[in-house]
Amino acid sequence: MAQFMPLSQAVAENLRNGDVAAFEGFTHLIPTAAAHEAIRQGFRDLTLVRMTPDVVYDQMIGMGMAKKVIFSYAGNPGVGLLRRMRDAIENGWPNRIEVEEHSHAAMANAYEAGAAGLPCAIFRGYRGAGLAEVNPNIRSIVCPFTGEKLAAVPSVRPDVSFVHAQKADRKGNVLVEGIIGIQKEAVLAARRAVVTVEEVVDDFKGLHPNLTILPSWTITAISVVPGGAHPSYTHGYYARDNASYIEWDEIAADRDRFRAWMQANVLDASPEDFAARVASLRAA
Amino acid sequence: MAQFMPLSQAVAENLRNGDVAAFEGFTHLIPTAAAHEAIRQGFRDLTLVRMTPDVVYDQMIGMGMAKKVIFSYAGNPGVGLLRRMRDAIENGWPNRIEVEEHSHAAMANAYEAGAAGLPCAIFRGYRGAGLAEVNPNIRSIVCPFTGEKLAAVPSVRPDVSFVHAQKADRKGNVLVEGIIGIQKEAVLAARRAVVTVEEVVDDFKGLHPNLTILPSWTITAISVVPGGAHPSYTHGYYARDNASYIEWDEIAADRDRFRAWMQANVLDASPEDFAARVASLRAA
Amino acid sequence: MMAGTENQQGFTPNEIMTIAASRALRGSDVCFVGIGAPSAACNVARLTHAPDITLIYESGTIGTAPDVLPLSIGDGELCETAVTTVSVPEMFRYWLQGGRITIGFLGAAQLDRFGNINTTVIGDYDHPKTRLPGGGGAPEIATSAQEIYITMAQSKRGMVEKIDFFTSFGHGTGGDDRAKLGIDTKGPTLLITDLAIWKPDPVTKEFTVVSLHPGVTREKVQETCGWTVKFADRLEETPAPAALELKTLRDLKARTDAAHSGKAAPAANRGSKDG
Amino acid sequence: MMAGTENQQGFTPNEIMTIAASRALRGSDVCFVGIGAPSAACNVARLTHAPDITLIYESGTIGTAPDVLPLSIGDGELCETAVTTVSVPEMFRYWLQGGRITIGFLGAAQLDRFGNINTTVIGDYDHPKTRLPGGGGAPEIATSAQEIYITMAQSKRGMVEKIDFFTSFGHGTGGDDRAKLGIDTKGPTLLITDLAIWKPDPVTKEFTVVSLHPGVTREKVQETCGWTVKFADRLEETPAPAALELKTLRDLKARTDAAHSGKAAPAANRGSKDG
Repeated sequence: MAQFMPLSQAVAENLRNGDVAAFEGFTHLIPTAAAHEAIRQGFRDLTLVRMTPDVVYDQMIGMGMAKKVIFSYAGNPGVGLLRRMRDAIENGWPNRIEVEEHSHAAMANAYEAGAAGLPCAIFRGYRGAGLAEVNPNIRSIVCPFTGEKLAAVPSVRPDVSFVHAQKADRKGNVLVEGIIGIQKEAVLAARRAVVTVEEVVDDFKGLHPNLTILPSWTITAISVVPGGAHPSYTHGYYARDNASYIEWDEIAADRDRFRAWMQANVLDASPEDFAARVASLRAA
Repeated sequence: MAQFMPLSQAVAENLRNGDVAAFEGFTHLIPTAAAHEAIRQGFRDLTLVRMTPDVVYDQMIGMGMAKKVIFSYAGNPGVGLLRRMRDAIENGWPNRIEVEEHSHAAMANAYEAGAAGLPCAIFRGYRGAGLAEVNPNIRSIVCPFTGEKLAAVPSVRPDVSFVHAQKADRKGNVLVEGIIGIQKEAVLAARRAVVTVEEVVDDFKGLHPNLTILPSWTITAISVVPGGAHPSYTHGYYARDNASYIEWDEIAADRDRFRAWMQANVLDASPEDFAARVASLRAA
Repeated sequence: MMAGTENQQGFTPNEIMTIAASRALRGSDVCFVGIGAPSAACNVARLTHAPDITLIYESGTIGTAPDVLPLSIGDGELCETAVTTVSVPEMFRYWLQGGRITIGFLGAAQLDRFGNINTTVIGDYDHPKTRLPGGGGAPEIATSAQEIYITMAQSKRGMVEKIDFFTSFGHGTGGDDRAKLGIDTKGPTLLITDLAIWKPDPVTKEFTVVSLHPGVTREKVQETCGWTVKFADRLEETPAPAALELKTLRDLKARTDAAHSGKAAPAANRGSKDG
Repeated sequence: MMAGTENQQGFTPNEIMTIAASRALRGSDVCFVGIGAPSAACNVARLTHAPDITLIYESGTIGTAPDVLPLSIGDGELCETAVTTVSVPEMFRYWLQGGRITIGFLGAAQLDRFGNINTTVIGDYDHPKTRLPGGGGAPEIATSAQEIYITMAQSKRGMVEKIDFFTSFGHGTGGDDRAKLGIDTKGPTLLITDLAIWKPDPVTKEFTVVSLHPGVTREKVQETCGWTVKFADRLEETPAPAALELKTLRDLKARTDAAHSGKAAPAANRGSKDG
């Protein structure tokens, strides 16, 4: 049954050094506030899983928290490359990181299989693709009916997943809507799940029956953090801060500028600061 | 792109003798009107696929249309057995039928794999189960990462699927809501898909973005048949006719009574008759 | 049939069976519910001592709280009152196979002493004497739910030495048969009949009577069972239904009968009729 | 960069590339759209000759009709205007792998003459000179979409004799390499650059220039390409952008620039804010 608690407590109780951790969100609903709290608490040796390790993983990698990254697209969406992640891979700064690279189809299937309690996922993929040669976790099975060779990848089963969502009700059920991405699978595949939400409402009465709702008993902790997805967005609450994504390209280009920005905007900040960051992005 | 047409035409153009056909609906939204139209048109040698071959398959089997049934639960929900299907299996009346029997988990996964374009589905199932010994389409694969043996079944890819849904918009997009069952997978897994709907609305503007909508280009034909799921129900339109399910148990108990009922209520009837059958079941 | 006959103590065998099953459930349980006695038991638990219990029906309805018992596992009432309603593939993949069900309820046409269940055929599979509905969700409920509770009315036809078909696996031939097949869930841990409460022996896994319902004798249990019954050394008596339990169950059944006999109006619409 | 410079004829190389790509699309197409030129081309097609075209972005948005071009594949505008928005696993399983995409658009950091694409690394995979974003959806788009259209600005760095990494498979070493791998989709059937339109030779599958954009010479195409370019016997000239095409593209870009430079207000809510 989900417990409501401050984000600092939720992160402290559910993330550990050495964990396999997923901070998921497919462009929409990225759990930035949770990632920043993890940065403030200084966790180390994390295996960071994410289909699209964008700005928040660039920040966590740049702060030296990652031992390994499992991913399928490492870009700043619509802007360019991830300069801190590049620096770690190309130059070992601030530390070398291990890379396990997949395609989106593989990662999506791997999360799905994790949520489904399976050890692996099968799909028609990686045909002629170079990743199959460099990633030993890309294997295959043979269909016992047609003889077709299908790709197989291990399921993703994080120790802990962090996601951001629109809202919770008082019982701790959580609603995710809009571009729902891989949020549900990330929560159900994980041993522990921490959800940040924009707000808490009394109940979900009157909601359409087929919406994506995570029952309270699938979630470990819920923290209310208005604006907690910034510079990503929360459908129905505030828009994507595209200017921040563009700006990040410059900040991350230089190690010192990156460190200074992290000090001012993350280490010396708190979850409460997110509300102000999205104030001008809210619908009139 | 879906074409709107009368049900008689939709069935005539999309069902053929010898087809693998699915009339799907998990208790809710059963495409009874489409099944009755198929009975009137007298198709033969069908392989009928369905998780829960309830009253409509009892009727089609009793009318001698089935060569084979692929299923996972052959009961009259909440009432008892399917007496016409039993008569065919136990006594070969009106003809012997071949049976390919699975569990719900297997059928659900098989439809899912069909929609996903895969030749087979894998899942953790059939452990210690007798079906694995009598159904040669229950096989296994070994997880290439953990060595675990997992069950494998061939995907379901019907020649044609029939489903019932709440409504279409003028472009032919279709909304399914409530207990959505396996409807989406049945449509996406099939070569051709025929959908009966309660009504057509101008557009779907204002609908929540995450509802189950089948785009027009995934559907072959749409026919407007108010009440077309009776004695099953359509969430938001009319309730389940539980009395009819209970009554069916008596009708199907006797071959002559069954034939007489089919003559009066199916062979001598038309899709237009369904509206009156649900009139008293509609919300006040 | 005896199940409908009220005994001297003011409750029927079916009622004590249902109420005994409801008592075995806790508020933290996530139950995969079948139609009939399991559905009644789960809802009595929800309406009495376990208001926070989570009820899941295989039609995709999660966290339902029906006011009347469903006739089918896909009645509209289940969807109307659910926390959320998912597709059937998702139900079997994420929720059952994902290991999220604590208690799976199963019934049986034939049951053996090790909790193996047949609901497929009486007689030979290829030439059955009686073709039963088949397994539905049961083969995977039996192995994916953390524990299995079985409810059934006792009879020599139903409780047999050897079942005709292994629809769903209980404890096999007993002992550690489940572990040998790589199954890491507990399997049948409780059998509640109209006469008694049974639990598997910790070692042999044979179902053993641990509690007789009020007024039931050892002889009556044996007469209605096709195998030689083992009784626990310390045999208890099942507490009679409390007034609240009985009233809750009977009110539920009365509401259910009223709703299913007439042509009930559909529940309030939560869909997109006006969209 | 030349892409932004308007030439004497009143349009930029990037504009003719985008418009030429838009012309290749039909109303019956179901396009898996990437960000950048593909997104612009698909939306110009939708706003001009192919209003019924279906645009799908891998974030799960199906049948979108954005008023401004998205900066990311998951912009809110895509969801707001979509027929439906599904989960990412469903997108890759039912819609891409399910064979429902007619045209997949891909870009390339490095491209070879057989349509093989690298967006993963420059240099060695384990010790890269430049770590690029990686494949994302591309490895499966390349093999599951019925046809692949590639758009890119020409350069000797980008169009190379040998790519450093096979992110997504085109025609391999040419000929029937796809069939040999059991791939039954067509692969790259069109390459549209800022200078020319290329199609694979029917037998060798080597990309061959079939049409030069207005004012472009064979020499210019060769100068900006890292392999020896083959030209079709009958070399055509790409028709210059029509006024409507150019206006549609420029209006779209202007709306996009306005929306992304400022802090745009969120689009109208279709969620459950008040639920």
